[in-house]
Amino acid sequence: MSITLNEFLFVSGLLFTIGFLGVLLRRNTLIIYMGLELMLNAVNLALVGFSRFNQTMDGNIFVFFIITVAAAEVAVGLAIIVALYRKRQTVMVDELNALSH
Amino acid sequence: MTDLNTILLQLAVFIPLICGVLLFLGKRLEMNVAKSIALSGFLSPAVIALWLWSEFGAADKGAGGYAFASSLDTGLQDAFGIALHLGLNGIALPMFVLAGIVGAAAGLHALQSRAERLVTYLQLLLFMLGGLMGVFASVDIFFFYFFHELALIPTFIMIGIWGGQGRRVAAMELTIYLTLGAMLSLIGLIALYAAGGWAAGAGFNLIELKKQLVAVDANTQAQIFGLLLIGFGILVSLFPFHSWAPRGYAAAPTSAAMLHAGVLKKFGLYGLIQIAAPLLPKGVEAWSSLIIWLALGNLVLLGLVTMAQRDLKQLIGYSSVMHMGYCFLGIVTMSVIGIGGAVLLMFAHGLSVALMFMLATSVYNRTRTYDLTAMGGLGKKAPVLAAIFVAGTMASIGLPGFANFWGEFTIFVALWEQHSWAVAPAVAAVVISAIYGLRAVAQIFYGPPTQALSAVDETSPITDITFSEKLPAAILLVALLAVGIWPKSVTEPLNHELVNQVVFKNPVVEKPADALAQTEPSNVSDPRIPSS
Amino acid sequence: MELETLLTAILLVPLGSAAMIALFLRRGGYAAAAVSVVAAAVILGLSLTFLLTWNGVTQEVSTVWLTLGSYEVTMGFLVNYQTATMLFIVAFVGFWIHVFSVGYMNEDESKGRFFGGLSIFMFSMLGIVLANNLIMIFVFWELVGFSSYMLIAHYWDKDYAAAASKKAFIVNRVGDFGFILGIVWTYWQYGTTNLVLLDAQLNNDASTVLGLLLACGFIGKSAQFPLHVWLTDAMAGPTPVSALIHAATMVAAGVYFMARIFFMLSPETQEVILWLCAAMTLFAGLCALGQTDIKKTLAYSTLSHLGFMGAAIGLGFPSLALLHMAMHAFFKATLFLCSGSVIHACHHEQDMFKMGGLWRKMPITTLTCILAALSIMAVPYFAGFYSKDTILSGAWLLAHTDGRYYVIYAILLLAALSTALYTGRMVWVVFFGQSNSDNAAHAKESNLFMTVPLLVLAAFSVGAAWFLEFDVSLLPETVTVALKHGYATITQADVVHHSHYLLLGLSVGVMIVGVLATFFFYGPGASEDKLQRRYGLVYKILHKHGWFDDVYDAYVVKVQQRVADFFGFLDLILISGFMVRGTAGLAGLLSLVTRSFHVGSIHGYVYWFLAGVVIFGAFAFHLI
Amino acid sequence: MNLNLTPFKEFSATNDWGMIWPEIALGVLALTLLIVELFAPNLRRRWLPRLAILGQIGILGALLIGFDSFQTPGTTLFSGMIEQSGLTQVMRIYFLLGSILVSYVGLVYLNKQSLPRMELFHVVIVVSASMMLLIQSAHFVMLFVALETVTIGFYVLVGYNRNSAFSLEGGLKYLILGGASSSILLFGIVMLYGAAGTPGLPGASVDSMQFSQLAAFIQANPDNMLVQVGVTLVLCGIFFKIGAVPFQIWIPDVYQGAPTPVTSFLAVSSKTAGFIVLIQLIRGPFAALENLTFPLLSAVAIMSILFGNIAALSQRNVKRVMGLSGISHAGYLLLGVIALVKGVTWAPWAVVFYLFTYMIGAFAVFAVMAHVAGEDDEAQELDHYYDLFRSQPFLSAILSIGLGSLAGIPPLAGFMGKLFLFIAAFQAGLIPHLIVAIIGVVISIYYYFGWMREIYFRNWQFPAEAEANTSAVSKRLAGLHLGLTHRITLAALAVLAILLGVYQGFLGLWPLSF
Amino acid sequence: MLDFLFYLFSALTLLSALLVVVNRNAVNAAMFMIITFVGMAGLFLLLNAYFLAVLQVLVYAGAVMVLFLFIIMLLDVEHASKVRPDTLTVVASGIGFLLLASGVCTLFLYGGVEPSYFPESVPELPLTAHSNANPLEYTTAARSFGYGLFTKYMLPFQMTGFLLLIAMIGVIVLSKQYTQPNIAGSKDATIKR
Repeated sequence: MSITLNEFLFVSGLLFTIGFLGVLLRRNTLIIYMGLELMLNAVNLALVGFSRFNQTMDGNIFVFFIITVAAAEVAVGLAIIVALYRKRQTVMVDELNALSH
Repeated sequence: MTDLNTILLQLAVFIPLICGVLLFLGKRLEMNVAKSIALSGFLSPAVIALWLWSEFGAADKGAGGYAFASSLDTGLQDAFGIALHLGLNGIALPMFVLAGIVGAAAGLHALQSRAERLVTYLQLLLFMLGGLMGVFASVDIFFFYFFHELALIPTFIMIGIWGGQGRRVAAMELTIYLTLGAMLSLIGLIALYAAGGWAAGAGFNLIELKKQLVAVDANTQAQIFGLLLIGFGILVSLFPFHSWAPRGYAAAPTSAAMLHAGVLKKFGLYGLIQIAAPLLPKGVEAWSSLIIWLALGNLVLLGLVTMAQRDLKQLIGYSSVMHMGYCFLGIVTMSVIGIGGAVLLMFAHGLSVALMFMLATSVYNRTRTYDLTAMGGLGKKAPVLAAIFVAGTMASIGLPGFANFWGEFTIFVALWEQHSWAVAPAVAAVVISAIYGLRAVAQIFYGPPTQALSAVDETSPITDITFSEKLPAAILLVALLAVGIWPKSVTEPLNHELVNQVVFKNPVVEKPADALAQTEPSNVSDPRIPSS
Repeated sequence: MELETLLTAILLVPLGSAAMIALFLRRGGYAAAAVSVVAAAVILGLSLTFLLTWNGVTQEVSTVWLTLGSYEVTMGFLVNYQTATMLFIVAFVGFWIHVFSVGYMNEDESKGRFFGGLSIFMFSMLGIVLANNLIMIFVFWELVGFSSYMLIAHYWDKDYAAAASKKAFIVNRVGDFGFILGIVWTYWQYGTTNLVLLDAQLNNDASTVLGLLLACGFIGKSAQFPLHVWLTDAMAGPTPVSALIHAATMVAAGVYFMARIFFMLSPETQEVILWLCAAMTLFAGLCALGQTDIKKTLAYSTLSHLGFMGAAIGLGFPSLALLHMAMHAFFKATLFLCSGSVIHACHHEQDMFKMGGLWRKMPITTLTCILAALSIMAVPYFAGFYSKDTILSGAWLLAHTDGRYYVIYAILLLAALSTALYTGRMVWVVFFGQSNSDNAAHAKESNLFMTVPLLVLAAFSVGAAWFLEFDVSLLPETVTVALKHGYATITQADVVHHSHYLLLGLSVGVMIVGVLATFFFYGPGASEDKLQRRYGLVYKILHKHGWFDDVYDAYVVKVQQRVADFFGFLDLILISGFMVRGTAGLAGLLSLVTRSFHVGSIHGYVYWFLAGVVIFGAFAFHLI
Repeated sequence: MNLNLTPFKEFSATNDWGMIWPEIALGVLALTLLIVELFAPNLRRRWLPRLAILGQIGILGALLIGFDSFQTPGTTLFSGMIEQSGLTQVMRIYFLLGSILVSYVGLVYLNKQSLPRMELFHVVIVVSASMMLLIQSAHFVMLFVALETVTIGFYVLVGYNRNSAFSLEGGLKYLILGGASSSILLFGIVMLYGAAGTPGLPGASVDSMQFSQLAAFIQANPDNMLVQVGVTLVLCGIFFKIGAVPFQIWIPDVYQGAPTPVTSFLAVSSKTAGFIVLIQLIRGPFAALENLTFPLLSAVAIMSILFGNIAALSQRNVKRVMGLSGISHAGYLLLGVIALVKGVTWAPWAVVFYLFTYMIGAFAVFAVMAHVAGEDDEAQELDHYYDLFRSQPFLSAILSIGLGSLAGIPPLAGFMGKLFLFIAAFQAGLIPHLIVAIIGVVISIYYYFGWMREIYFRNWQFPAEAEANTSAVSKRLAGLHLGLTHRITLAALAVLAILLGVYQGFLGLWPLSF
Repeated sequence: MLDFLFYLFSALTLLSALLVVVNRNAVNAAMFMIITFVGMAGLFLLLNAYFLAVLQVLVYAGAVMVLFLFIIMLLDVEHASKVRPDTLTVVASGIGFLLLASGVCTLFLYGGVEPSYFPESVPELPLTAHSNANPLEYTTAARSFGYGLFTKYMLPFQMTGFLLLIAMIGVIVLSKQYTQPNIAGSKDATIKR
């Protein structure tokens, strides 16, 4: 096919950026968290692309690890968010600033 | 060569520290035991110092003219050439003795002071003393710095717990300011270490560095010396950097003020004389004019500022700051005479300022105030105190017979040889110091007793100076007089050391041949016989 | 006895007694007095043995005191005829004043301090006398100043005493300012401060400025213009102190010093000294007329006579200066002690116009006082005559080479007149007529402790100078040598010889005029100062001696202190305020800024990450 | 089907599990705790903590005894996953010591809270073990996994006090920012992987995430765009870990919210892990990139020193103060790293020494904080320490020594640490950095000694008022009684701080450059 | 054909990702998230990473997003997510987005790295018996993952176990209500500011 590695990387980079945008833009903790997931996925995409391009397995295996870690991270993160919601009845970051200054 | 004296030297440094640690058992021991431990900790350095003083002439000088030398590796010898290298040379000896004497006096004073938590007080004082002995005993410039800091920090806590009014601010300002100075000088010392060729045998060892640094070019010397000058200058309260001193001393408890103003403050000058000047002569030249101006700032401007003080402790603090100017003038000459005078004056000033701070407290205990304008007529109630105070004042304004005079006069002599113009303002400072000194005496002791004083007298009858105050005062006064009457005792080893150090100029004025042969000196007859 | 040890003993005996008193006899009272007097006696004895045994050869012994490189301070003795003279005067007068003090201070409760001070004073004075180099002179010079400070402040619960002592010390320090510079300069100029070596090195090429600098010391110590303000206040001390320090010896030390370093004074220097001192003779003499306090009167007369000595130096006759100093020591000491005895008798009443008619009550005092008065007025064949008139003749002598000296002569002559005036005034008012206060009415003659010294000193003030004309000498021979020379030179000089009677007539006439004038103007036992009543302005000027003190005080309070306060203010504002606290404040401000960054919401923080990534990324892209 | 297993064998040949026995032992200890918790619930309160601590001490002892046997620098294990050297050996001790102290602080903390006990120790131990592996890792996959283990562990620990909204909020902040930072790090790793594996390029390697091979590649073509950006992003990720500007902003909040033991864990071990990884990277793969790393690190170091110290000036909450001062310490440490970049080979030694002194000082402070703190852990104000000297002289002495060591005052350890760093920096010619460092130290005196001022200085003007607003706390402190174990532990810290300050002889067994 | 698929999938991914970010409804965001993952799975397929594609769908779309949705429903934060972000945030994040995006463009499309075509040869099968090739060389077969994980990546693989363990414990700690008799009952933290 005529698609080069660069396109894939570009897509992943853009995905990463969008994820970052989510973190920057949204005030709902859950969606910020989704943004983080997007960033991780962007990394995955780049990895797979490189792996395919470099013809080495490491990239793919790394993706495997990343997915695992991401899952664990989500679990813990959501637990924290829930526990915090129990205390404060909100998930909006700008109401979660008891710790400041 | 570890003969008895070498061990004694080490003991002089470590006994106070050990005693201080022993006192951590404070609550367990009862008061008298603690006090006696502290007493031994305070007195032994003085005794040892005096003994070593007497021994010094005979002792065989090792490398770099250091007697009683000993070296102990603390694990950094190979890596950085840092070792706990103790020893005394002609410059270090007087300061070492000074530290011992003032330490003893301050300790005795502290032992009798009715401070709350006396044990902690003595403990901190002992640490301070140990640090001071170490400063002047160490050949290794790293430990020289190390001991200084060790002595410096207790003052903060002492001011904090036992300090007087305005201590919160004063202590903080003092500590921050001095840390700035210390840090700068630390970098300066590291720069020396670097200039000595990274740990190439030299390391932080002063003797080795002297050999190594001959090669260093003038520009580098000037840079390094600039660092050291400002760093040490802050510690010695050189003119624009003095503001910490008076307020700090005003807030500090007596013994701390005695040790700090008397001895610790000389650290910077000692560093300049023992380290900076011999290693970086070109640097001194490069900075000399600035130093002179700043020193004159100390003498004249701060002299006038001192005149303006109304608070006794502030007055003494400022005057102690002011007199540092002479030492700088002595150093800047880079001649044997000037530096000798500086050391002599450091020794004398250390004793006299300690005495003055002690007496200030004695005055306060009787008048319940430091405000000079509110005092008066104490002499009637406490004649002996008055006499001692007058003696102290006379010493600090350089009356012959007290050691200070020799220091100041010698510095004048040395200064004239190179910077004649600077002598006049310097001597004017002598007049200034006389003015404020005598004014203080008159305001405190002379004249009819004030109402305030009589009021205090009614509530608690004013006694004359007690034995517990008299003893330390006597120690200091005797030392002042002894050296004042027989200055050779200090200058003889000093002279040998300085003459051996080639970097110091030794200006020779051609002495006329002994002309007593010609009969009948003309000054019996009148020369102007009219021509007619 | 070995010379060196002898001199050392002379020097150390008083120090020993002072130390003894200070350590053990603070409350010792008479014991202290005894120790001190015995010390003085020993000094006198040792000095006499020395003076009688000494062969007259200039001798010097010295030992190194302090060595730094090429620079050496030595302590040593230089003995020549000047030394002998001064030594005798100090020891002799000093001893008798000690004795007198025992009587005078008998009801003072702090004798210890007083006599200790006297001993220290003797010590330092002898140090100056014997010193062989400038530095040593300076050392003892300062000590003299200190002991006078102590003794002036003897009544230290009195404000005026406190002020006076402070003033005395500080003004002397101002003089020492020049002195120190002079010494240092001398050291670097000639490579030594040893008098003998200096003398050998300089042959009439002395530098003027240097000489003037050294002269500053003299001006301060001998209270010449402009540093004379302290002397009159110094009368706050007990009268024997005034007698010893501020009449006989200490102030004379300046003159002695000038005579000793005379070879360092270039003609220009002498010129300056001459005019300063000549002016002082007349001015002080007149001011003495403006005083009602007997001691103040004598103080001004001292100023005037120090002027005479200084003038002698300025004229170039150091030995004359020494001569007058010696004689002055005797009669001025006598006068002061008389005043002391009078004051003592009148229960510390010092106003002359409240005394009067004392001659019946205290004859010995009156007699001695009159003798001394005649001597100070330079009645022929009295001691004062030889010294003072010779100075006048000296001026006259020089006037023939240079006309300006006629002015000097005139001034000195008028000064002599003023001497006659104030002395006559004092004698008439105090001793004759009726007593003007019951203090004076109940006065009675003092005890032996005080009268014996009076008699002895009076005798000397009469006959001390006879050795110049006749061969009866009250002084040991070695003492007189240094004094003869100038007198001989001048009286033998034919200029003087021719106009001998003119000169004699002038001075004697002036004296008689003065005495009579005072008799008729004031009248014996006057109860008030006519001058004050009739010519109030003149009196006021003289009384305040030209408002010098006011100028001085104004300077101290208005100028000096304000400058000091100004700098204190600057120090507070600029350095400890702006420089130090300012920096701290800046740090605090920044800290508040940084604190405001921690908004607490995650957004605020993520943007930092963004910034970091963007900036560093840009750097990686080589954009920055 | 039977296939040729030799390739697998040679891959597994280097899987020498014995070489990582300490980590394994820690894992086993953690599991033991779990089992005890499950099957002997009644032992919980008293014995679990002791078991945890004593177990770790045992491991530490074994490690120290067998220390010399580990002196085999540069052994690559697990087919290039980890590489052991003198540095990693020393740091193993460091992390073990750290987790022991954290457990101690945790013990003190848990006694005041109603929280599950075992889990804390469990997680701490696992995290410490993975930190050990993190600093040994010579392969980015290994690095990532270890890093994530640490990070996730910290998510849990920071939010550990689920009864406190502050703790949870801190957890959330750490979670999101940590997630973002690890994504950034990851993206950088990917770029390096991709670049280094590109078949066309010179020095392209098969296993392009392995440090040594990556180093070879970067050596070959240092100004490859991907490499540059990748390295930058990786450094960004590490800056987050060590809390250097501009990735420091989360620190005060998280430190304040987290339970005190966790705060100390973050401040000491986590930071240290970041630094060691940084050193490994600088020495290994990124060695050829001085042009990139030197300016980057310099800027970060200077910013960190200034920001940390200045920001700490106006703080009253001691946990925030510790956090902000930690930033400045990161700045000082970066000086050492920069010196390493500049080719001062012994600089890592200085860094490690400083880290040790920092650990001692910081734990002395945190332990005292844990003792002084009340139930509301996040609200520890300076005022609570007012006049501590009168009520608790022992604690205040320990605290002073800790603070003095952090401030770098002789004769305490911290001073030597600073000295070595400064010497290293001077040797590398970092004069501007040093000037900034001096300014930083001087500023830091204000808040460290300001703390001591609270301890020692009775308020001269309004004692009554000062008494009033701290009466509750001071009452509690007056009642506080320290057991012998506590005293011994604290005293040990203090003695260590002094000992390291005056005598470094026993460090002779460390080679000056690992 | 493949090019078209690439554009399709990437557009799917990016657009839905953007919608995840800008969408104001949390549930919809989660839905779009799932679509993103599916799109990425497609891209994986294009890159011959079949196993990962499956994994992607299973773990992310299947597990993770379900968890998300569950939580969203549980917390019921619909009302909260209605508020639109304030302009400052929008502008700032927009600028940030543009900066990063431009960085990505310059890096991957223009100049940063030169266009590099994928090697055509894609080894389908893992090594068979008697072939001495490197077992870890790149194949598309799932078995290669196994080889790698259990030989070279053994240690990380083992660690992952611990990672999951502490994650699990963490979740328990954070969620389980803990009461202890012999300590005063846990105070409920009210926000003190």
